[in-house]
Amino acid sequence: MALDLSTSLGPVTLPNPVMTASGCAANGKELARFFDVDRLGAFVTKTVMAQPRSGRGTPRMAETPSGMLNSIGLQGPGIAAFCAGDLPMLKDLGARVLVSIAGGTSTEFADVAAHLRESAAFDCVVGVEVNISCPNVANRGQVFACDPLSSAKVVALVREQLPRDTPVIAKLSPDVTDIVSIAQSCVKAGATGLTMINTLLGVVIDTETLRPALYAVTGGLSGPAIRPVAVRAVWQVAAAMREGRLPTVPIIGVGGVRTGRDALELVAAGAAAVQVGTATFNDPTAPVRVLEELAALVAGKGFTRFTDVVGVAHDRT
Amino acid sequence: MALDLSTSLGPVTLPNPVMTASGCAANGKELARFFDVDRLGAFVTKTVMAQPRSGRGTPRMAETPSGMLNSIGLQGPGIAAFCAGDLPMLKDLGARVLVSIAGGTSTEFADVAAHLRESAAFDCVVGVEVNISCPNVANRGQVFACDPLSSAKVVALVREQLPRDTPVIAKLSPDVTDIVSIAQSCVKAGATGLTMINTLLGVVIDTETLRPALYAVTGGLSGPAIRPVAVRAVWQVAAAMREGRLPTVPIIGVGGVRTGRDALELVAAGAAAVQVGTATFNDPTAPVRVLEELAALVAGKGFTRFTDVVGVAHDRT
Amino acid sequence: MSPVAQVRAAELIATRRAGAYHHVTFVAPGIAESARPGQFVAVAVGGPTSANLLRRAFSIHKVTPSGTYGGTVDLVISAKGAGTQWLTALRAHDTTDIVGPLGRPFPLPAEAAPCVLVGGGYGSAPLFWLAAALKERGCQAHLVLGAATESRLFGVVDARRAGDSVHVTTDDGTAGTKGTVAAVLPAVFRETGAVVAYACGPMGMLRSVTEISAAHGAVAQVAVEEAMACGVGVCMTCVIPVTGNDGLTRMVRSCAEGPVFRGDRIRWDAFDGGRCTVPEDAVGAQAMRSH
Amino acid sequence: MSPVAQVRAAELIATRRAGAYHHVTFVAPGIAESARPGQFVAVAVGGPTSANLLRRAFSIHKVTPSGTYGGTVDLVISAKGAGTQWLTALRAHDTTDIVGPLGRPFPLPAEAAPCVLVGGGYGSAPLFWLAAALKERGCQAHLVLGAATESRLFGVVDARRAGDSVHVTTDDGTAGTKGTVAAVLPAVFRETGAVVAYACGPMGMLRSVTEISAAHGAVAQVAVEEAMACGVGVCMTCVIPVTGNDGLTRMVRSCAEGPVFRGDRIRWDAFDGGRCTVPEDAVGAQAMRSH
Ligand SMILES: Cc1cc2nc3c(=O)[nH]c(=O)nc-3n(C[C@H](O)[C@H](O)[C@H](O)COP(=O)(O)OP(=O)(O)OC[C@H]3O[C@@H](n4cnc5c(N)ncnc54)[C@H](O)[C@@H]3O)c2cc1C
Ligand SMILES: Cc1cc2nc3c(=O)[nH]c(=O)nc-3n(C[C@H](O)[C@H](O)[C@H](O)COP(=O)(O)OP(=O)(O)OC[C@H]3O[C@@H](n4cnc5c(N)ncnc54)[C@H](O)[C@@H]3O)c2cc1C
Ligand SMILES: Cc1cc2nc3c(=O)[nH]c(=O)nc-3n(C[C@H](O)[C@H](O)[C@H](O)COP(=O)(O)O)c2cc1C
Ligand SMILES: Cc1cc2nc3c(=O)[nH]c(=O)nc-3n(C[C@H](O)[C@H](O)[C@H](O)COP(=O)(O)O)c2cc1C
Ligand code: FES
Ligand code: FES
Repeated sequence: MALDLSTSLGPVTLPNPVMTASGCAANGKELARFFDVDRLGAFVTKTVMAQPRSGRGTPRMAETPSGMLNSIGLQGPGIAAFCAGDLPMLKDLGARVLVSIAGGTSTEFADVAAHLRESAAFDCVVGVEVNISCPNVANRGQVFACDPLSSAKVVALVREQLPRDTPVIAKLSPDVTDIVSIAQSCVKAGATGLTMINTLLGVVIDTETLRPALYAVTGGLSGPAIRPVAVRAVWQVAAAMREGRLPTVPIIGVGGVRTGRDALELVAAGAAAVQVGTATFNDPTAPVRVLEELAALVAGKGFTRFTDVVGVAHDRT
Repeated sequence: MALDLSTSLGPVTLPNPVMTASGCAANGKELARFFDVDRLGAFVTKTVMAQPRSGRGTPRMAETPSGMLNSIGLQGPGIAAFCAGDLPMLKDLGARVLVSIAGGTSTEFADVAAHLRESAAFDCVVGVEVNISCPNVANRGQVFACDPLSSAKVVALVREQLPRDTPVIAKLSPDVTDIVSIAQSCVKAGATGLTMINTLLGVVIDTETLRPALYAVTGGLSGPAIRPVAVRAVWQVAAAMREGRLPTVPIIGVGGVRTGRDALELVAAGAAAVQVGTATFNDPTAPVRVLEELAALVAGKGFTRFTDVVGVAHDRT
Repeated sequence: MSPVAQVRAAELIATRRAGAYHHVTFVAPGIAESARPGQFVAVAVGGPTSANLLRRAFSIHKVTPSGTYGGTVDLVISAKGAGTQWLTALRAHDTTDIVGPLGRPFPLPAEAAPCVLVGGGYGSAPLFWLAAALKERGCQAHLVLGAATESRLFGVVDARRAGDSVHVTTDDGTAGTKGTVAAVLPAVFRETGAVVAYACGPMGMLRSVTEISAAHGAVAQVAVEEAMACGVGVCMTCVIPVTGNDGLTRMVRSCAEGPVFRGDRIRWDAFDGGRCTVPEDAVGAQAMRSH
Repeated sequence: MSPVAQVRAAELIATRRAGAYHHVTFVAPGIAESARPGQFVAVAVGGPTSANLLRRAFSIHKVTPSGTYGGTVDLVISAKGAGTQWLTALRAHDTTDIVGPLGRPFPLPAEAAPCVLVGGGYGSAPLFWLAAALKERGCQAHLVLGAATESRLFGVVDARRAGDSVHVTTDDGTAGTKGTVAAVLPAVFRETGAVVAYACGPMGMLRSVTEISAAHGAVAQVAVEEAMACGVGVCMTCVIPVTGNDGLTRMVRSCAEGPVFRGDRIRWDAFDGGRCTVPEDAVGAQAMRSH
């Protein structure tokens, strides 16, 4: 029997649940050399802010066991150039685009969203991912996602700028004591979905020079190494939704997915969609390969609808 | 020139900086088949609580990329049997013992410490590691280490029970928004040192059965995969000490150390001693091998005192 | 505790298919000399760049304490996940790190007695060596080998040489009697008058061997296969509930106190669908309830 | 962007020592056919159980677009860390995943012109192939190979065949002129009248080639070696500050816009001790200051 792979991001339905992860796929044309990006459920763009950003000095990365540390510093063209160049190009490629945005202040987030809404190519946008794992200028550089109030404020302001039927998805950081409480305030403030997780804060020391390996000292840890943390975050928030502790909204799982099997872990834990990040550096076709492997696995277990697998592990403990 | 490997845990000086990690070395006789445990700076025992504990059901472990998830559930004999059997045996082996203790309430922590102090073999104890990454019965099972006040209370009560010259070392959890604030309250409450980090909370789903792989659902993630998080925690707290945001006390680094090079990362980030945990499962001689490799590396860089390398990366950013 | 060796660069000198399995031989001096049937080795997998940190446990199939290469150890490996796939893809002269011998061997009867040896799948690997040790003591060794299908039987030819009698069962009837070992065991007990049963294989089989042994007044010594993180007794992941001489049930390490246990001491009631619950009456179960 | 192939199971068909390096040949159809000198490949390391997730980048030493095995690609590898150690330990018939050709090749002069080709250590690997391409266009190719010591020179024998002239330097004087390539370059420019310099090697060398070229009125095309996480343009880790035609400096990806850049466009002032700071005047540097 054929498998129905479609999945819902609330107001929007996607043909399948696999996406790129922000910052791990650039903005389309690079990966288009390896596969047709319209095969993915959605294409998630590199986080864009108001102004062009140079990013940080180098080294910007260090390999770690089954993962890597990065400190790109949100290098990007700024929202104006993004709307003029990257977005129309993605539209031409037929991509369904989940646009990742950020700001140093909650107002900057809102400005970026407002600019995006006015873009001529806005019709290819299937949602906005609000990257609140971004330093908050007002709060000594602590990231928004570490504080329920700052997170809520950003989400509410972005929500106001966007059409009602545009999903607004808050992307959470795992570096918090209680991720459920952050999820709660984001949903309360109008988030129609949650992406979990962003990278974990890490440091690598270069043991030759005895200096931090990264120019920026700290960086974000990603890759298979962190997968159990991502699955845990999805598990906890999905469990809280099932217990009625927060409204049920779609969860997008991300963190360490390299194979269809890895994706299935996040799905069974409660993710309605899955993003493939660092694994793309290992295999540029990883996002579509994961999609194919996931579909085969789910079908092989006798399911006919992908959505029936979402969160299934909660019923089997 | 000979390298002076000695390091200080405050009131106590150890001949070298490498230790086992709690729960990764049992209580001595198993590893004594592979090396003389008195070669280590200290031997850290499996966390002991007041009563005997069966631990959790199985499966208790799942392998993960460059790491593993465990949920042993602090299986152990209870403090009375520990003092009657395990501790004298470690003393016979010539070990310098860092005893890891825990409780479900702050009073239980104090009772365990009091019992330990009365042990006939207490003279082999070089310190007490207070495992506050343990669920707090009074606080809906949230671990003590997630809350500065609960952490401080436990440390203060344990401190009271022990002789002034016994180091009291709080072992912190990385699963917090701000590890520096937890470190601050522990030191303020009387901790003479800090061990960082305990495991990260994780979940693995068994994709055959679509159930959580562990009987206990969640478990602790350890191994090389988490090393950048451990180095970051040590880095942040050491930096805060240098900035005078909390008093300077020795830090014991733990998390993902498999080689002398890995240990050096933690040391350069600020750790005065290093524990080897999960790597022992890969190589039962890992603790002494790491000691030898670390000594060779440090000497090879021209240092004559190990303590000169502690935190050196902060001066080289 | 018994002596154990670590061979950091154990060289693979032979690898060959044996039905669904790979039969591999490593040079492992220090292990070969002191090992006894029922013990196992813990093998590192993946080489220096490996993401698989944990060793894999394998029963020792046989040892050759000395010889051209120094002591060698033979293992029978079923390629399943990442680690066993890596091991079975090794070629001659490749090396890996092996620790052993680990765990407690099958206890041999103090006096000559008829014994039945039951192996499920690759679980038969240690039995031929055990049979030889039993026969040295004047015991009879009756072998019963079961598997899902013919290709998953191991050592049927060796069995004919090593056993005083041999029975084979397969779930699908592709070899021997159709069914599980339980289909032939009662008859074997009746015919041989066995007073000890040794078994190695999946949990369900071990339980059934224990029950059938009890029904025939025999003691079952079973080698369990629990997921192990360390294999050397330091991690507490490999525990199962076992009742001691004092009648109390404890969660004991199958790598150190086992892998061989008296079948009637194992709390089979605690196992269900790949999981094992701590029995309520186990030592220390009470303390788990509060936190 | 230019076409690129992924060969999931590229077979190693030859591996041999070349001084301090390993010269390896992989069957990589699809890569061999479209590659040009200066491009590189990104090679997966460690096999299926690998903890090393990131591909390693290597300049293409030469390609044989067809032949007994289909297209092959040759690389010259210095065994340094985990990944290169794994690669250089591969044996015939082992496979790994290779993506390429990546990056922009050395631009060839529109008209015949004398050129100097400078390689540091394994940096000479792509130069012989480049020399051949230049000579096809009627250009002269004068080679300068430098290294710390003799064993770290690559291809001196090939150079004699490929180059119109060859100079060798070593820091310790074990071969050729004692010193760096800077010791001989001015004379080479003077003698050959070269108008283009091509260089591949460590950053310090590339900078020095750029400066000496400028002093002799020549354009330097240099292939940089920045740490790369993806090699295909999606991660933004491999950036360096480069000044564009508009006079503005941007942090550009050396895997996609490079690895070959005009030397005089690179902001050498930003590099120091293995790190590179974003120049204050770079596009978007301002926005980094607030957050
Ligand atoms: C005492 C003992 C003796 C054994 N003897 C044999 C033998 O002779 N031949 C043979 O083929 N296998 C034997 N096994 C099982 C063998 O250890 C597992 O099949 C193997 O560890 C699976 O590794 P993997 O890399 O293929 O699977 P993965 O799924 O990658 O393993 C992941 C993790 O789970 C553990 N694990 C998974 N399955 C098992 C299992 N069934 N038993 C124990 N740990 C497991 C692994 O050790 C590893 O840590 C024995 C196990 C034990 C405990
Ligand atoms: C365009 C390009 C061409 C290259 N050509 C060659 C060549 O022909 N021959 C050769 O021997 N080497 C070449 N290198 C360098 C080679 O990529 C590194 O030596 C190699 O990646 C180191 O991997 P490792 O596993 O040995 O080291 P590790 O220290 O384990 O590497 C860790 C991580 O850092 C990265 N890294 C470390 N050193 C370098 C470096 N010098 N350059 C780029 N990334 C690095 C690795 O890719 C990996 O992601 C080239 C690099 C680039 C960017
Ligand atoms: C190089 C790199 C750049 C990233 N940039 C962004 C970004 O711009 N915005 C964002 O929300 N997440 C960013 N991330 C985080 C990923 O989107 C993802 O949340 C994280 O890496 C975990 O997934 P993974 O393990 O599959 O990579 C980046 C990750 C990496 C490795
Ligand atoms: C199987 C296992 C059991 C553990 N038990 C304890 C424990 O009883 N008490 C404790 O403080 N930490 C315990 N830990 C955590 C380790 O001491 C250590 O903090 C952590 O594993 C990180 O170090 P590693 O990566 O070197 O293992 C345990 C870890 C493992 C893997
Ligand atoms: S496997 Fe670690 S204690 Fe048994
Ligand atoms: S290496 Fe990833 S963008 Fe260049």
